[in-house]
Amino acid sequence: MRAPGSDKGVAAGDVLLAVDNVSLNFGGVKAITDVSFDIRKGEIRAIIGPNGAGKTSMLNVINGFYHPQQGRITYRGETRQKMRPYVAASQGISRTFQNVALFKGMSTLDNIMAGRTLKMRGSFFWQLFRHGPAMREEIEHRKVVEEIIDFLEIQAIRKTPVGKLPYGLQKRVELGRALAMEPDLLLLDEPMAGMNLEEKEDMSRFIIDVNNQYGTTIALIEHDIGVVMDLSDRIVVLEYGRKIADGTPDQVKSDQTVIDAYLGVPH
Amino acid sequence: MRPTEAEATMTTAAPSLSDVAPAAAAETILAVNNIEVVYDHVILVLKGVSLTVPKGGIVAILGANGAGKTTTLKAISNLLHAERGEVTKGTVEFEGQRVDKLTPNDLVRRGCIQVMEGRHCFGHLTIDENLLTGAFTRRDGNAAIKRDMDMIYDYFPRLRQRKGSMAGYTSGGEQQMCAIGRAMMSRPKMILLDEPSMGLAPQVVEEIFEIVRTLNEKEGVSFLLAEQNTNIALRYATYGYILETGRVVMDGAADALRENEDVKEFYLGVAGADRKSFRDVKSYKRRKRWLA
Amino acid sequence: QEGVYVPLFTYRTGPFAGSGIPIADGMRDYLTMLNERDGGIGGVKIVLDECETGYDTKKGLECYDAVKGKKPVIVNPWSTGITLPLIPKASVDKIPILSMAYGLSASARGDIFPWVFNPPDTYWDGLGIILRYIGQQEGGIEKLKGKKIGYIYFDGGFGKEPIPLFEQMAKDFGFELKLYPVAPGDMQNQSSQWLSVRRDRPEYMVMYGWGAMNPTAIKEAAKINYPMEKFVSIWWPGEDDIRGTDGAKGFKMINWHGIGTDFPALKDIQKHVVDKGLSKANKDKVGELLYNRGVYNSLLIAEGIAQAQKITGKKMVDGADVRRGLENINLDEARLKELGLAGFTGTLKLTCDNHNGHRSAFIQQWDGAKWVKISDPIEPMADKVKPALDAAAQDYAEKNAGWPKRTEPCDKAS
Amino acid sequence: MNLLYALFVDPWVQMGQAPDLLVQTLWEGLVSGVLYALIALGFVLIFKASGVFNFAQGIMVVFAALTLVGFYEMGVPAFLALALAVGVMFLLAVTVERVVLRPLVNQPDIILFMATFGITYVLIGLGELIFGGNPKRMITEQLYLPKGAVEFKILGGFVSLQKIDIAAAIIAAIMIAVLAFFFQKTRIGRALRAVADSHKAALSVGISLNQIWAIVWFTAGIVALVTGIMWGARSEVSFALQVIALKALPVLILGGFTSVPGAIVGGLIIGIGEKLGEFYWGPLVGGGIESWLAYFIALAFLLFRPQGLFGEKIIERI
Amino acid sequence: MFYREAGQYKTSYAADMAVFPIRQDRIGLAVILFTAFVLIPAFGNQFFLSSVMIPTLVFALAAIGLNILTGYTGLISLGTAAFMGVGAYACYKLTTWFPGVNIIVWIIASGFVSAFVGAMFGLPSLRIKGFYLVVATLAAQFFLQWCFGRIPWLVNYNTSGAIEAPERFLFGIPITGANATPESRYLVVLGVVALMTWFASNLVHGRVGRAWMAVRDMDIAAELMGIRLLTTKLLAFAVSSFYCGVSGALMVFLWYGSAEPEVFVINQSFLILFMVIIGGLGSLVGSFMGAALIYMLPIVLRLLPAALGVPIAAATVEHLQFIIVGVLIIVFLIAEPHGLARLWQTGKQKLRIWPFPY
Ligand SMILES: Nc1ncnc2c1ncn2[C@@H]1O[C@H](COP(=O)(O)OP(=O)(O)OP(=O)(O)O)[C@@H](O)[C@H]1O
Ligand SMILES: Nc1ncnc2c1ncn2[C@@H]1O[C@H](COP(=O)(O)OP(=O)(O)OP(=O)(O)O)[C@@H](O)[C@H]1O
Ligand SMILES: [Mg+2]
Ligand SMILES: [Mg+2]
Repeated sequence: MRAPGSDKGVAAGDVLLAVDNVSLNFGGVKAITDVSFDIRKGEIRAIIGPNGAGKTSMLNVINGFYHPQQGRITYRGETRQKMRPYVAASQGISRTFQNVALFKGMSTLDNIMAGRTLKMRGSFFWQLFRHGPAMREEIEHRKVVEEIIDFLEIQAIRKTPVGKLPYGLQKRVELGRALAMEPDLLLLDEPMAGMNLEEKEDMSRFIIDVNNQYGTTIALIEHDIGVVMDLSDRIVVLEYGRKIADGTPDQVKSDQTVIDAYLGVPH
Repeated sequence: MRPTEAEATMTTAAPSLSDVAPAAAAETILAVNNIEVVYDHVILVLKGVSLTVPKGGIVAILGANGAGKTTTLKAISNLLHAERGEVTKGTVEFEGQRVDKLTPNDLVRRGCIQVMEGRHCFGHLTIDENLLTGAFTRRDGNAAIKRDMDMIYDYFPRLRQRKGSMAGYTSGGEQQMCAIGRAMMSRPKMILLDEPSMGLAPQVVEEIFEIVRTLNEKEGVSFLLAEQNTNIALRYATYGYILETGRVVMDGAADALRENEDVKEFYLGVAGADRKSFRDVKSYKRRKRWLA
Repeated sequence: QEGVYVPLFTYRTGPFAGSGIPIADGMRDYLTMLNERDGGIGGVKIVLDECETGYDTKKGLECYDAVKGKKPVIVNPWSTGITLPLIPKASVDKIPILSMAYGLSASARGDIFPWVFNPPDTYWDGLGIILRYIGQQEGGIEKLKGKKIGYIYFDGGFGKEPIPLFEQMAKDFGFELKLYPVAPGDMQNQSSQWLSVRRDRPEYMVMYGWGAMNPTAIKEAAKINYPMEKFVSIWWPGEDDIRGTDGAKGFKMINWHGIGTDFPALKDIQKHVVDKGLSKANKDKVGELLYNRGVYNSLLIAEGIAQAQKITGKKMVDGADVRRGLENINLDEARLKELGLAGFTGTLKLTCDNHNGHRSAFIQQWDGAKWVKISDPIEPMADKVKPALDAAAQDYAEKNAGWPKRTEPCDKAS
Repeated sequence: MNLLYALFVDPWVQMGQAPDLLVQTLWEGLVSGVLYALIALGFVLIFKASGVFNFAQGIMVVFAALTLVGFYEMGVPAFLALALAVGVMFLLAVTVERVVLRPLVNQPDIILFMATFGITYVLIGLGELIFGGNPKRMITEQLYLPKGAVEFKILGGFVSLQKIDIAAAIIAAIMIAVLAFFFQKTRIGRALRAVADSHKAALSVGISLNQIWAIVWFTAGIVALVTGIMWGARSEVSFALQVIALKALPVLILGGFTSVPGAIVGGLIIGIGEKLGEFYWGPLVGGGIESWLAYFIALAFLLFRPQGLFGEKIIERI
Repeated sequence: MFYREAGQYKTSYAADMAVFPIRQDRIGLAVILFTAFVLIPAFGNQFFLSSVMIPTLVFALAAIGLNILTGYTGLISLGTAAFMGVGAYACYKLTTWFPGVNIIVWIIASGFVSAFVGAMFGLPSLRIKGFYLVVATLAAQFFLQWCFGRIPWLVNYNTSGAIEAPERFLFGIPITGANATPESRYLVVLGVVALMTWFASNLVHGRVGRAWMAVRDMDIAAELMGIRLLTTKLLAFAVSSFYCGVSGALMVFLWYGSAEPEVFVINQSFLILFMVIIGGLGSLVGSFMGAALIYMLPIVLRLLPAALGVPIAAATVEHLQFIIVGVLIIVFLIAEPHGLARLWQTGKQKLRIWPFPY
């Protein structure tokens, strides 16, 4: 995989994505109220907060699944009122989901290959024959996918339908699918829920490696405070849809409002 | 994954860390005897699992992804049928009676209910209605049901705020609370909890386990929980079983398990006294397995 | 067993079973009677074989392929939808098709369709007869000028077939034609059509209906107080379609054969078939309109075989022989009498060119309990029908480029 | 220009000129709407309780009516025949639950849909085998259902209402009210909705699917019987009736698969819409548009409300 | 034991991505093709060819079409028969306009007409989902059927309102019309179906197929991954209708020989849907199995009593046949809800681990 972003005029440390004064409500429910924060190029940015704080909704706003009533989103210097899912995807935002959203009927390989759809250009005509250009393209992308599979150590389940995999592996496949899009910005929604320690460690390593090796910017939602504190560069804390804190792990850890609202005990 | 040398030194029999089997200590409410489970007629998942839950006890099943925790719980609550799985060997006894041929409905009536992994709230029903369906098997009148509803809302204030919204729209954590609350509404003698902590904020996790403890102490409800969060599970449970690829590989009192070096290293993540940072995990670290 | 093989396509199941069952019974019982009474035709047993089509073209074709191997001497598709695909096959497989008063009207032209027979009338003839009758009622066909005639029809091939001719006649006689199609799925749901009738107030209503469409139409007509004497149908409604319907009294339809069992042949059916328990029909259904329609159909089959035996001198005739036999059918009074069917129906003579006969038919009326014949035989409008028929036949042959010229020689009438 | 006139002006002029016909059209639309709604109601019941799209509802209507008339023709007194028919529907419900639904619990909707097709085949075969395929007359008088019509001379013409139609409307209204109440307000009703949502979760909270399904299929059987009587009285009891059951589909979709009131409102919209359409606009294209108009009406509504008028909102969350 | 891939190593991605990576499967396919192209026409009797094989193949093709839409893309359609009708009528118009052009060309071309119409009716699929989408396809079913009956231009103003397949030749041999032998018709149908199955198999195994399945399994996630829902769904509608259209043209020209609008009724749509479900959603092999089962079973049941010499009336056979087919459908579903294709796979799985039970 290439290092994304390098050719797009965004240097490390620059703001890759900024959310300004975003508000989102569903009927009476205020999911997000006037939240602003930014994500810098190359960092791991965590979003934490109690259940129902609006974290998932925030990710949904960022990649265009929810459309905020108010506020603006600036991505790679371009400011919009809202994202469109297709635009977000084609401009390098990919994600994983809180409740695994894999394509259940397909194998691991196909799931990750599906992540490459945006990169595939082959004509419909050659697809019919599965020869010539279509086959060449298929093999080329297969190589990339195999790289990801090796990276995530899921070789053994390559051909297994994902619906039958245990939860932890499904999460891993989902990460693989997101990586296949070669994202600039990777949104991870509770990637470690339902995993035991060992698997969390594996997952952490993957996240760090992705961040280090490919320079991918990561936004991470996670309830395991240990993981969040260890991995992230900066943390936003939401509560009832509002931002209550924003800063480095150390700052957030000792912030009394955060302790009251979320952590419960100092970590 | 390759087996490590450590595996070679392990005996095939499951080592028991405590000499007292839990059943001996108190009356048994649930006994699972050597069950084997097959999915789709061909996939063998449980290869002979036995466990017991004493009346009024909290027992944890621990183990990696895919070890068969969920399958064990479903085998007990008879929900396997709905997934084309079946118990091909062994028995399950609840309060001394065999229950493996009953329907889930019968089991709930007898006081054993499962909270399924992954929430499974009724998306099109409101939180309120979700809780009410939990009381489906109850016959003790609306007043009692009302009282219990209030109790659950007291346990989960977040739910009270969202009581009128359709469960499908609530956040992951809210759904988890709803699922647990719903099970409590049936006033069970025993709850099978599958991954209660998944997706919950840390202090809610603590709260839930506190609730488990309260119910256990005040109302005498027994618990069998499958949990990935070994740390907290072993703090609240009295006894634990460790499952690996469909077999019990170790069991013992919770304290004993907590002190076991292997458990410490692989499930609790404590090397010596200190917790290590997730940043320091080395990529060559491979798991030691008890059994192939 | 040995004998001439006569498959009967029937539909005792499906949405049209109501009409299919009595027809099937009538067909079967008459031929069974011949077997029982006379030992078959000309001393050869008739081997009967029912094939159930459910009025479904797919199954009909399957039936055809299934019986084809057993050398049938004739095929009765009993559905226009099944008849159409069989027409081109007939000449190739040398199996004559008898589509009695249904099917492709143009196939009346024996010179173009040597293997297809549709006596005694086409749907166009039926229309001519109905209009003549209406003309009589009004005191002359020219009195139709300025009148309004409504046409309610099954919105499929059968119901649509008369429309071009109808329109032609409307122009010729100066009446206004109103169309009320009934979709196959809406047979039992005709209120909008009859509302429109109520709005348009046509002086007469003509109906080409089938299956459940008939009773529903009669009920709906009664509902809007349409005068039943002005409601005339083609020949398909049976007693079951109308019996017990309030306000149905006065309803009229065309028919060309007798009802009841007051004919020696039908008596024989009762004696040799029904009483012996060989019939599937309920005793009281024997002799009803559609049952006798089935009998008429079988009369043609039997006569075709008999004539074939006579021409060829063979006892075991085949399809090609029976085709010739059918072209020589001549049911005159004497022959009908001989067959025990005197007065059962009008005479019928088929020839090489004329595979239909275009015979006269009469009008009968429902008196609240039974059908009553109320008119003399009425001739179809040959002058109007003939050109249309010729054009249609020509058209068919042209559109199906390579349609074979008739090569079958013509037997001189014996 | 002419076309525009015929499309947009003329129909209204006609309505104004003959208001009695308009009223009559509306009434006919109402009646067929009610009858569609009755069929749709059977679908809704089962869909709500098991998430099963019951293809067999149409044939159940025929089968129920056929049993009733069949028993009567065998010499059983009318009301005893009615009771027997109810009994048969009960038997059917229990059998279906036992033999079909129980082994197929928690399977995808489409599989259950397919299974109901199997049921349809069995019912067609059984019905014809036992009672024969020939159409039968509904025993309207014997069941003391009203006959004849009431006519009003109003609006410079007359409007005639069939008494049987009025009865159908009343019975349908009562049935729908009862069922709506049952679903929204009772314990079983709530359980039904829960089952429709997720078999697995319903099982886990101890809802007895078996019992629920038997109840619901039986209820749907009763609805089918009522429907069969009403439709049968309009024309006859024959297997052709199953074709008309298809008309319940747009009604169902328009109203929302899971809504009892939706069935009736959908029925009325479709019934009235298609009668008006056929009566006033149909002649422009040669009539017969009734066969597809209903689907387009439903489609038009769906474009604005994808879950139907009263359907549960399709939850899209991730 | 007999079915093991052990020892068969793939050395390239291309080999691994082959549709039949296992040797036994490839041999099996060769045997099937040999049987279909050589043995059956050589030894099958006329009834078998024209009333069993041709219809089954025609329906299998339609089932593949519907499977692309329903099985692969997750959009339920009840308009299959109407799209088949579009193909049939288009083919009729085309071949009567330009009788000189080979009929095979027109059969394929009519697929494009059908694809266009299908895509039109697929437009609402962006907004309407699940069972609700059925209404759009139902609208297509009834509206198109009405058009077939109502637009005389479509039938070249034939008075019968039906279309007749005129005689057409391939390599000088008649393949349509009454003079076409069952053998020649069968081979043409088989050729077209085999070729199109190959295309379908290529499609579903490649990028396009993955996009379809992604939309089926989780449309929201697919959208967030940059798969355009509308284009993907419309493409599925178009390709599906293309297959149905060709199948309809084959049906009228090489099987029925003529057709009225009533041929393309909704019951046929249902029938094909059931073939797809019974065969296995999302499986091409399943489409064949489903078509074979649903179409052949009644024929076998109907012929059985006569073959066994049981004297039983045709109508009773029909009734019993309804009951038996119904019961068998339910039995099959209970045995394997994912269809015959899955049953077959499980069977293979068992063979692989034989003689052990798991
Ligand atoms: N589509 C929607 N319709 C209605 N309410 C919604 C919708 N999406 C989210 N909400 C509400 O918005 C609030 C925030 O939800 P969100 O899923 O963002 O929470 P979260 O922070 O991800 O919580 P958790 O940690 O439990 O996953 C919740 O109260 C939820 O019920
Ligand atoms: N319906 C099913 N069909 C086939 N295999 C299944 C099915 N459900 C589970 N399995 C398999 O059974 C094994 C045990 O799964 P189970 O869900 O019991 O694990 P678990 O210990 O609960 O894991 P997790 O921690 O991920 O929840 C897994 O390998 C899984 O792939
Ligand atoms: Mg969330
Ligand atoms: Mg689990």
